[in-house]
Amino acid sequence: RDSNSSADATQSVLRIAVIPKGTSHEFWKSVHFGAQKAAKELGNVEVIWRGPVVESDTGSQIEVVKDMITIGVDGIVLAPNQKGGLVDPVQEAIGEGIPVVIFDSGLDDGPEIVSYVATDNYIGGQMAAEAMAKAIDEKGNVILLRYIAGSESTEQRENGFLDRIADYPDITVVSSDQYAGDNATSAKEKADQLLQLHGDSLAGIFAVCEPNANGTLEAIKNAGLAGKVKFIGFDPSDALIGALGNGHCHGIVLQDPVQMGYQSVMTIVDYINGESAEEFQSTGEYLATPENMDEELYQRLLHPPTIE
Amino acid sequence: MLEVSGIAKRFGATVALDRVSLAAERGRVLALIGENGAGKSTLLKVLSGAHQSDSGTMSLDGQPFLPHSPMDARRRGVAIVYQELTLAPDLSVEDNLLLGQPGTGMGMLFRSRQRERIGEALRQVGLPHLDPKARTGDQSIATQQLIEIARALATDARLILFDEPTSSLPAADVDRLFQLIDDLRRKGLAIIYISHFLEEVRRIADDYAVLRDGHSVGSGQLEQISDEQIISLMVGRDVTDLFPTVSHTIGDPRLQVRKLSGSPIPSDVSFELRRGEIFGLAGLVGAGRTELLRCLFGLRPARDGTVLLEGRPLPNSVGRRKQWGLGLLSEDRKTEGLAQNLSIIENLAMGNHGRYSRLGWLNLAARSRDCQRWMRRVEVKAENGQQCVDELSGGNQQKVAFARLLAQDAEVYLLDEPTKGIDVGTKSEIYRMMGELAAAGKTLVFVSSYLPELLAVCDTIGVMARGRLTEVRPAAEWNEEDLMTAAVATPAASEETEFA
Amino acid sequence: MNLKRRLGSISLALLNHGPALALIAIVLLFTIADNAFGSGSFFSGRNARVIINSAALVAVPALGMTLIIIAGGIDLSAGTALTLSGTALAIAFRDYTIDAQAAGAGTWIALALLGGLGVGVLCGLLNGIIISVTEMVPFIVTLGTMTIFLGLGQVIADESTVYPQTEHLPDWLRYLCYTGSNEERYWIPFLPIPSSGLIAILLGGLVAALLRLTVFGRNIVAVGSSPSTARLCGIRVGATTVWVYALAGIFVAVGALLYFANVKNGNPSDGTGKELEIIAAVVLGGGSLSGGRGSVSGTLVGALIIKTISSGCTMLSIPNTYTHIIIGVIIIVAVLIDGLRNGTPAWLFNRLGRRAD
Amino acid sequence: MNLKRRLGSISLALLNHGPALALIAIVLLFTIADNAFGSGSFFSGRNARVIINSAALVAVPALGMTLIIIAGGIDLSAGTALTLSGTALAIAFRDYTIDAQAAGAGTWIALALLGGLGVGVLCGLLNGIIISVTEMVPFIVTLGTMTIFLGLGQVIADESTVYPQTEHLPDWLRYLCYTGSNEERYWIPFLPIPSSGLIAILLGGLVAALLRLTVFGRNIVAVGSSPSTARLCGIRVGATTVWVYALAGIFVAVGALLYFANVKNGNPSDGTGKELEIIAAVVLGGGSLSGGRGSVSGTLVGALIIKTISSGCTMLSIPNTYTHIIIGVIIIVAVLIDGLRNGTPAWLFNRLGRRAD
Ligand SMILES: Nc1ncnc2c1ncn2[C@@H]1O[C@H](COP(=O)(O)OP(=O)(O)OP(=O)(O)O)[C@@H](O)[C@H]1O
Ligand SMILES: Nc1ncnc2c1ncn2[C@@H]1O[C@H](COP(=O)(O)OP(=O)(O)OP(=O)(O)O)[C@@H](O)[C@H]1O
Ligand SMILES: [Mg+2]
Ligand SMILES: [Mg+2]
Repeated sequence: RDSNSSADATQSVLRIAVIPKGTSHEFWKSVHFGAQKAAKELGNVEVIWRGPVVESDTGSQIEVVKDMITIGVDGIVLAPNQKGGLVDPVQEAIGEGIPVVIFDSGLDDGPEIVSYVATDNYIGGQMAAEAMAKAIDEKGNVILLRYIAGSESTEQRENGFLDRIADYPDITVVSSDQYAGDNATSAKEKADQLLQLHGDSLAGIFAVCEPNANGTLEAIKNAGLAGKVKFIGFDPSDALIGALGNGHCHGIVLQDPVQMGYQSVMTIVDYINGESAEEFQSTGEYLATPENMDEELYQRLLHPPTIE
Repeated sequence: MLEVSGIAKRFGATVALDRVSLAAERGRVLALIGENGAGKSTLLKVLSGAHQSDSGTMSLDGQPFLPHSPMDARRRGVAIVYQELTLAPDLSVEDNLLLGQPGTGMGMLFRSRQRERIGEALRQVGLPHLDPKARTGDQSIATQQLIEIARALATDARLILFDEPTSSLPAADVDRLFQLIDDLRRKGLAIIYISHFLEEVRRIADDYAVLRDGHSVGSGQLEQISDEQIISLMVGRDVTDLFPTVSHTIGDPRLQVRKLSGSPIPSDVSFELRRGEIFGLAGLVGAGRTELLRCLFGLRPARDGTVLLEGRPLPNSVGRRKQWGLGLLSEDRKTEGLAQNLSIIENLAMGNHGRYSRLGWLNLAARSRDCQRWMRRVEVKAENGQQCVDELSGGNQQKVAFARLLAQDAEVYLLDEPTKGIDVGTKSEIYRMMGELAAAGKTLVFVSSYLPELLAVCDTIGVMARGRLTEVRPAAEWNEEDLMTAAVATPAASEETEFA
Repeated sequence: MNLKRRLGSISLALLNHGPALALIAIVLLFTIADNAFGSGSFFSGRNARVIINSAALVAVPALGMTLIIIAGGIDLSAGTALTLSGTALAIAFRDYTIDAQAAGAGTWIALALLGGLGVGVLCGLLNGIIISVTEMVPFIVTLGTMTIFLGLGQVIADESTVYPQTEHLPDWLRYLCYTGSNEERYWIPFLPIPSSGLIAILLGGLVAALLRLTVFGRNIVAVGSSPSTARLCGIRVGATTVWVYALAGIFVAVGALLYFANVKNGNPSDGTGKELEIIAAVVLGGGSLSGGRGSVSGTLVGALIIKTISSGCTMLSIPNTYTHIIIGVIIIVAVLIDGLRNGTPAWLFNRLGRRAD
Repeated sequence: MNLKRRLGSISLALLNHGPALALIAIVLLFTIADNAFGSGSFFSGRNARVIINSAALVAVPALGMTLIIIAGGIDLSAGTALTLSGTALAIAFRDYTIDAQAAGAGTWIALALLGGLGVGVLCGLLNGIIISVTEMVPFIVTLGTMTIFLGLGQVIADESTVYPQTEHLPDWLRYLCYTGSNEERYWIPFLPIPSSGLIAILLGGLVAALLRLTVFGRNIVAVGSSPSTARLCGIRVGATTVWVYALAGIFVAVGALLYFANVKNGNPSDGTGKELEIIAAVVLGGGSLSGGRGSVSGTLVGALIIKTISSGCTMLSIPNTYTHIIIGVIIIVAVLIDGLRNGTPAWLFNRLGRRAD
C-alpha cells in the first residue's frame, strides 16, 4: 500500500492523490513510479494512488475524485477520462482548497488548475505519420486503426496522424473508421478483417495505442505480412519491442510516463509550498525505430521502470 | 342459454374437438363426461376464450358468442375454474381473487372496498380463516384449488365452468362445493361441470353430455340414463368392474415408522407396513397426508422419529431412499410431478436412466422401447412418445407420472392422489395394477380423498387429522361415515404437541 | 409512546429487510476498518452524500429494471439506452438551447429536456413493442437493441464525446448531483442530501405505490409470476409488457438526466457494462430473474450496497485488484446472509432443525 | 442413391435448424452486398478461416455455457475466468517453461498447460460449489466470482499485460489460431481449417454426445427443465450443478488456451464483457435462459452468426457506428425468423390460421 495514513504520522506529511485514467495498463504503472520517485525525493510526501480500472469509466473516476476530497488530501494530480466530465469535481476540489494538477489528458477550460503536464498526443500522432511515410517511402495504402469512440488522447493521435499523412500526396488512407476496441482479442479480430480486405495492396498500418498494437501485430503475423506491411505503434509493450527488434514493427511513438508522474507531483508540491508553475508542461514525445532503439534514452523509454 | 354447435379445434395433427354440439340451460347443471383426452377441457377453454375454435358457432343468450380472449368471455359473464391451477404464486390470496378484474377508480386497487367480497368468497368455499394477505404459492394444493373456485365465484358470472374442481378436494369440501353449486343453480346461473366421478355427477347435475375422441356421442337428462350406459358411451365398450381386486397376501413387516414428526406436521406418527399391503390414508385437507409422504421420501426434513425399512434406518437423501426402493407420486403434477416442457419419454425415463445405460451411456433404442411399453400399459393418449407433456390432457399427464413410478420398479410406493383426474375406465385399470403390485409383494401407501376407492382397494386404512395419524383399522372395519367422523375428530393429544 | 412503538416497528422492519441488514453490516465493517487503518473519513456526512449520489445514478434506472424483472423480463439495453438518452440531452444543450440566464430560456430548457428524455422513453417503448409483438425472449431483443442504441448514440454524437455549452445549463440541473459543502445548492435548504438521491427516493416511492396500490402494478406481478395464468385471467400480457418497458424507459431517461448532470457530457459508449450494475442492484435487492419477485426498497438498498463497498475500498486505499475481490466476496456474502434469514440453504436448516431437538 | 438420400436428409435437417438457416441467409446477404458494393473478398476461403477462428474463440466457452444454461443456470464469470486462466498460461510461458526446442520441453509445456487450464477448471468448480452449497441464484454468485476472477487475474498479472517468452511456445500452440495461407501450419495437412475451429467442432461433438447419450446429460436437461421434478426422481440436483459448472470450467480453460494462442498475451481485464457475447451465442442458438433448452449445433452456429456479421460489415467498409446498428438488427431478425418457423408469435399464426379457413 502506498498510503500509510497512520494517525501518528507527522503533521507535515503532504498527502497527494494521484488519479490515473485507469489502472490496468503498464503506462500508468510507470506514471505511478514517477510519482513515487518524486515523493521519495521530497521526503514528506505520501502518494495516494487510485483510479478506475478501465479507462472509459468516467463515473468511477468522478467518485474517486470526490472520495479524495472527502479524505481531505492536500493536492490532487489527475488524468481526466473526459475533458468535460471532470470539470465539476475539479471545481469542487478547488473550492475545498485542494489544488489540482492535470496530466496526460486535457481538461475543459474553467477550473483554475495549477498546471497541465502531458505529452502532446497530436504531435505524437504526427510523428507516427512521419515515421509511417518514411517506412513506406512516402507512397502506398495505409490503415489507421482507431481505439474506442470518445477517447480523448487517442482521438488526438488519430487526428494528428490523419492531418500529417495528408501532406503526402502518394499515401492513401484506405480505412480510418474502424475501432479496435479496448482489448487485444477484438483488436486482432478487427485487424484480421481489415488485412483480409486491404492486405494485398497494403503498405502500412498504424495502431494508436498499446492494446491495439498487440492485436494488430498478431494479425499481421497471422496473415504472413510481417515485415511486408509496415507497422507503427504507440506506447511500448514487450511484444512490440520484440517486433521492433526483428523487423516486424517499424516505429513506436513513445511518451515519458515516469517524467509525467514525477513532474506532476513536483509541480503540485511546489505550488503548495508557494511557487507558481507553467500553465502547460510537455514531457516530450519520442520515436523509437529499429535503428535508435538501442540508445540509452530509448531503452529507458521502451522499458520504463514501473511500480512494484 | 348457451348453444354450441359444430365446434372444432385442432392442435397440429391432433383433433381435440370435432363438430361438438351441446346446450346449457339457465338454472341447470350440465355434466360434461368423457375419457381422458376426449376434449372436455379444450371445449371449456374455447368457451372461456383461452382457445379459439377453428370452426363452429356458439351463442350465449341468443347473441353470437365467439370470445377472442379470456377477458372477452369474462365480460360476457362466463367464469371458469381450470383443471390446472391458474394462480399467480407470488401474489397474495386477495390479489389472486381480484386478478383480471378492473380496479375501482382510475386503476387503483382499493382492496379495503373489496375485502367484504373477498371474505365472502373465501367463506363460501370454506376458507374463512385464510389470511387474504398470505402468499398464494405457500398454500397447499387443495387450498389453492378452493381459492381458484372462490375467484370464479367472486365475479358476477351467468355461466360458470368447472373443470374437475374436486379432483384434489376431500369429501367435506366437495359437499360444501355442491351446496354452493346448488345455490348458484337456484339463482338461475348455468353451470357446466366436468368430473370423472359419476356419483358426483348424479348428485349435482341435471343434464349430461358425453364426449369421445372429440365427438359428441350423447346428451340428455341424467335421470334417463344409467351409469353403465354412460360409461359405455364414454369408452365405447362396457366396463364391468369399477373396483377390480387382485387377491394378494400380506407378508412380513417391511416399513416401520416410529414417532415421525416434521416441522410442524406430521406430528408423532407411528405405523407399520407389510409386504403386499395397500395402506390407505384418509383425512381432510391440510391433515398432513402429503407432508407425511414427503417426510417418508425425504423431500421434507423430519424433525424427529425414525423410519426403518427392512429393519434398517433410511438414509437421508431422496436419491438414496429411491435406491432403497421408495418411490413417490406427487399430488402436484403440474410443477413437481412432471417436467412440463419435456417429452413423454423424457419424463418417463427421468431418474430411471440407470436401466437403459452402461457406464453412464444410454441405449436410446432400449429406452424408447421401454417407455412405449409403459405408455401402452397405462394407455396414454398421445401422438407419440416425443410429444411434450404439457400438450397432454390432465388425465393423461397423471398417467405418465404414474407410469414413471411403475417403471422405477419400487418396493414401497407412496401414492399421493394417484387417480386424480383419471377417467373411470383407466381408474379401474390402475386399481388392478395396484393390486398386482401388492400381489408381487410390494408395499403401497395410497393417499386419497375419494373414500370409495380407499375402501375398495386398501387392506388397511388410517385416518389423519391435524398432522396426526389418529386411527388405523383394517379396511373391512371402516365405512364412509366412520372415516368422515374420524377425519373431523380433533386428536386428543393435539394440545400437548402444540407446546412440545 | 406511540412514537416509541413506531420506532420499534421500524427497526423490526429493518431486521426483516435482508438487503438493509446487509448494508448496515457493510457500513459498520468499513467504519471500523476505516477508523483503524484508514483516514477515518468513511463515516462522514460528505462521504454519505457522495455514496448516495453515485447510488442514485444506478438506482433510478434500476427502479425501471425492477419493474421489468418483476414482470419476468430483462433489459440489457438499459445501459446504452441511458447513455443514448444522455447524449441526446448533451446535444440539445450544445446546439438547441439558449443561455440559461436569457429571457425565455425556461421554455427552451423544457424542450431540450423533453427531447432528451423522450429518447429514453422511446427506447423503452421500442423494446416493449418488439418483445410483445414478436414474442421473442427479452434477453435477445434487448441484446439487439443494446448494440442498436450504442450505434445510434455514436451516430448522433459523431463517434465522440458531446460537450454541452455550460452557459446553457440552468443551475438546478448543474447541481443535480452536487455533493459539496455549499448547502445552498441542495434542494432542501440546509439539509444536504444530493438532489439525485431525493429523486431516487421520490421515484422509489412512486414505483412502490404503483406496485402495491394499482391494478397495473398487480398485473405486472401476475405477468411475471405466471404469464399463462395472467393470460387466462384476462390480463393483456402483451400490453402490460409494452407498458412496463415504456415505463422503465422513463426511469432510464431520468437516469440519463442524472448521468448528464453528473458528468456534464454525453458519451454513448459510457453505457456499455452499466446494464449489469443496474441488474445487480435489483437482484441484490431480492429481485428474481425468473419473475414475480423484486422490491423497490431492496433495489434502492442494492444500489447503495454496491456503491458503499466501492467507496469503502477507496477510503481504505485498497488497490483496485483487491477491491474487485472484496466486492465479489461481499456481494456473495450479502446475498448469502439474506438467504440465511429466509431459511436458505435448505440442507443447513434441515440439519440444524434435527440437531435442535 | 444412398448418398443422394443422405444429402437430402442433411438439407432437410438444415431447413429445420433455425439458426443455421439464419446463418445461411446472413452469408448470402453479405456475399451479394459485398460483390455489389465491396471488394468481393467476403466469400473467400481465407475470410471463412478468419471467421471460423474468431467464432471458435467464442464457441468453445459457449459450449460450457450451453451446458450451464440447459441446466437452468448462468455464468457471468465466464469472461473473466477465461482471461484469468489465459493470464495464468501466459505467466507459465513467461516464467516456468524452457525453450520449446530444448530437450525435455514437452514435460514443461505439459505442466504449464495443466497449470493454466487447471485455473479455469477451478473457477468453474468454485462457481458450482458455491451455487449448490449456498443454494443462491447463479446470477448473483457468478456476478460475484466475475469480479473476484478479474481481481485475481490482476493480482497475478500485476495489473498489466503478461507477455510470454515467444521461444517458449511450441509451434502447435503458436499456430492454433493460424488462418494464413501456409497450409503446412494446419492440423489436417492441406485442408486449411483453423485448428481452433477443429477443436470447437470436436468439443461440440463431445458435448452433443454427452447431452444425448449419457445419463448425466439427460440429468442436466431434467434439472434445468424442472428442478423439483428432478429431485422427485432422485436426481442429485446439487451434485449435477457442481459437475456442470466444473465441466464448463474445462471449456473456459480450453477457450483460454485459444485466447492465449490468438493474441499471445494475457490480460485479465480483456474478459470483461466477453460473458455477454458467450451467452448471446447460446441464446442465438436456441438456448433458453429459463433452462431445459439449448443445443450444441445452435451454439456453434450462434457464434458463427455473431462473427460473420461483424466480418461482413468490415468487408463492406461500413463504419463501426452503423455496424453496431446492423448487428443489433440482424440478431433480432435472425431470432425472429427462427421463431416464425416454430409458430411464434402466436397471434400471427392464430390470425393466419383463422384466415385459412
Ligand atoms: N396445447 C395443446 N397442444 C396439442 N395438443 C393438445 C393441447 N391441448 C390439448 N391437446 C390435446 O387435445 C386432446 C384433448 O385434450 P383435453 O385436455 O381437452 O382432454 P380432457 O377431455 O380434458 O381430458 P382429461 O380428462 O384428461 O382432462 C388431447 O389429445 C390432448 O393431447
Ligand atoms: N409449502 C408450505 N408452506 C407452509 N405450509 C404448508 C406448505 N404446504 C402445506 N402446508 C400446510 O400444511 C398443512 C397440510 O398440507 P396438505 O393440505 O398438503 O395436507 P394433506 O393432508 O395432504 O391434504 P390434501 O392432500 O388433501 O391437500 C396445511 O395446513 C398446509 O397449509
Ligand atoms: Mg381435462
Ligand atoms: Mg395432499
